[in-house]
Amino acid sequence: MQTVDWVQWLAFGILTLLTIGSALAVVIDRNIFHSALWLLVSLFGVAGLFVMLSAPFLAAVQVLVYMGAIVILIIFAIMLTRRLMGLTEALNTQWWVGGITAIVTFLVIAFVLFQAGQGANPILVREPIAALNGRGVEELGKALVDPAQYALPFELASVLLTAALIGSIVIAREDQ
Amino acid sequence: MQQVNEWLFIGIFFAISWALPAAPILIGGVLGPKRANRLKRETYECGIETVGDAWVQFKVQYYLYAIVFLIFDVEAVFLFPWAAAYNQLGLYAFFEMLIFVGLLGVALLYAWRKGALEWT
Amino acid sequence: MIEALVNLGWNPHIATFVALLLGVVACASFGLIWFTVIGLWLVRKVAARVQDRMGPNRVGPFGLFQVFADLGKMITKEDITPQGADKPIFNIAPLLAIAAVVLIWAVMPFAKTLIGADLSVGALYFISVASLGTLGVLLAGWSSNNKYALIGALRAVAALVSYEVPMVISILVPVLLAGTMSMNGIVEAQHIFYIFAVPLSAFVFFTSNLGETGRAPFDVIEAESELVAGYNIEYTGIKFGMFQAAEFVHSFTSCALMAVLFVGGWRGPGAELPGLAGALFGFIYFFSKSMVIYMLLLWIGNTVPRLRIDQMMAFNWKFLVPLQLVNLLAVAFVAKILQPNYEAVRATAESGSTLGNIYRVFGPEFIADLPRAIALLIVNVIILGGVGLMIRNSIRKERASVEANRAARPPYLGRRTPVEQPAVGD
Amino acid sequence: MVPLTAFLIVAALLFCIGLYGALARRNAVSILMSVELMLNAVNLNLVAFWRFNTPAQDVGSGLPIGMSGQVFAVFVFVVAAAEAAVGLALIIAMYRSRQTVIAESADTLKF
Repeated sequence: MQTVDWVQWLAFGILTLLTIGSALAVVIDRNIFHSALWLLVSLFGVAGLFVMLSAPFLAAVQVLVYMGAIVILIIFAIMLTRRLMGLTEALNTQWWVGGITAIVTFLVIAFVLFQAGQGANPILVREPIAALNGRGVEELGKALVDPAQYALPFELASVLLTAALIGSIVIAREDQ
Repeated sequence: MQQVNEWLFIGIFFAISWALPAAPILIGGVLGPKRANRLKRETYECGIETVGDAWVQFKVQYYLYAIVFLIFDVEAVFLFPWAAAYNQLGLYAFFEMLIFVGLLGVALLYAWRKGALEWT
Repeated sequence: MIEALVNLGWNPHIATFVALLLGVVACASFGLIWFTVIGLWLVRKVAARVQDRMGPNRVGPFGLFQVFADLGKMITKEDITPQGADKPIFNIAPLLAIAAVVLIWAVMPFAKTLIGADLSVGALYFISVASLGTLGVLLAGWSSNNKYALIGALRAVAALVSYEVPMVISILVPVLLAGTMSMNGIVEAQHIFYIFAVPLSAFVFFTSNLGETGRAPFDVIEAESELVAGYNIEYTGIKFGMFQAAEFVHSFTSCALMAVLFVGGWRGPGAELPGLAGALFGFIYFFSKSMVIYMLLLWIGNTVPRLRIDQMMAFNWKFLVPLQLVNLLAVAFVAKILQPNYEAVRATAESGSTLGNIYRVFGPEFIADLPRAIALLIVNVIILGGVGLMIRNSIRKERASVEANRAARPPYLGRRTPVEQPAVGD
Repeated sequence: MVPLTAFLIVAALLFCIGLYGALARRNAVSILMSVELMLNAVNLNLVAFWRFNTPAQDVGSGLPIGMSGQVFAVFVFVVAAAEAAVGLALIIAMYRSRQTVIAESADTLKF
């Protein structure tokens, strides 16, 4: 059963709208708590896009780690530092420089993308992905612990996590 | 393309799962009386008048718990593909994971000894 | 079903859509309505019987329709939004709480052929979705503009996220043994129910689910005596009811998940039959297993006193998480050494010898799984023994320190801390 | 089928919105959130390229299907989590010692 093309485009459109719209709201909203909630919606949109890219594992991880953990961490930090919020201007004095930088960056990327799209090397759908159907997680697990592939970064990730945990406890704890 | 269809199912399910609770709330909004007054809308603190606003300061302890949780959540991200592929891997996978979990165990031990896990 | 509709001359795309929609509605309404009705009734009846009361007995037979009476009452109550509340977030929070629970039912395998979506990442999917419920609590507490709601929400979130950690690690054990994350795959791999092979993991999963769903003895989330009501204090009418419903459905859902992950879900004699009969058998097995676990949950909830929040956190971080980490590694080690050899056993069963006939009686997969299960059980017992020794030691130490403290302190002195009097007159 | 370019455009938009937020907002928590947006854009890019443009055979190991894109995305998750934990801890520490969360007020080391 082939999913119809327009269904895919429809899903893509909705997810893009969610992602980009709420990302804009994240940077524009003056209330920082609302900003964090918009971030949530944006992350959800990205999770949907991951599903469309046949990476369901990453989508689930996105929801679990980003929405379920990092955003909660951010909200906790907002609550801990909330005393002064809302009293100040949301934007700094150089906001227009930032805006111009962002727009120019986007234009450059878009230009490059269109150049590449018109070239003699059209970017095609890779067929083997279909063969991966449903076994992506196992392949990922194999690649992660395979000494020939990503075993070392895998262990280093553990070191990084340990360091982050110890570091943030040391920094955030009140001195007794 | 079976996979895509199943995610389509999840998508529709998502919409329905929001509509399901929204319907009674909307009905309740129509059926319920609307006679709000100032006293009724006041913050409820067992009848005692509210002092100050709700934005009280919190201790950092909550944040410490959240950090430990975040780190272990990310650890789970690595453990899941490992567990799913485990039957197809050699014994080395076990020792790699032993090192991985062992390091995080050290982190947990550190948090424990530093008192980050105490509810004070 | 899709084929049937296509044969009727429907457009295949529309047929697919209709089939999906029907499936969704069936799963969702089943999850929400059925379990609210039966589950709530059971909760009340069991609680009443434990407390030597009658429980609901007026509306409908045995008071079964009490839930509808409650629904009618709540739906006609005034919906009050407290002043200073963050209105859109205040309204979204109960929706999020329900949606997070209902979404889990999308991957619940009722029977071999009766599953909403058999995702390849099913086990991870339901954890992720369930973790969204935490956000619902946080939003409710924040948007209410009430000290108690906020403190209650923060407490609840700290407890909920903490109990998610042992739950996630305990789910890894069935995933590891089955070698897949799809819910149906995990059920199919349980030739021996995992609760017999890895009872410790099942215990950790059950306990952390008690914490995750806020059932006693971990019900600090709605500690009436400490926080008025917790995060949902400012909610009235049907919105308050939504939080209650979410909690009830979540507790039943966690029992169903336990049945799927550790007690073999729809497995049982006759469940492998093709067509409707197999689906019916599977559904009955699945449902009765969940029900038994649910009764266990109610039993515990009505008889065990509530833990203090500091005890609850210590129990999680200093007992459940280290225990389950050790357990996971031990299980992984055993599972690597004793991998079941299905092909060899199946070949013996096919050969027709006496041994093969014995194998066939029990099922070749069962025989192949047996050595691993026994070894896992032995390892579990050893770990349990070690844990028991450690607990006894720590209890002894605790008791000694309490005794020492009591001996060192003169009676009626040094107990009281001076209370700071507020300055008067400024 | 939605082509690769569409995903890349979305990722680029997301990245630039994050860039603007990181440059223009004053609150340090806002800046961190914008950085999270940028990391997400990067992840989207990685996965999109993995989906459309990975060679059928992995160069290093000769495995039939390379998972490099997804593995990289997982590591980005780790980095994002570590960054959020430490960054927010720094913000909390700054708030405790200076009673502010405005990024440019932490300028003692500037000269």
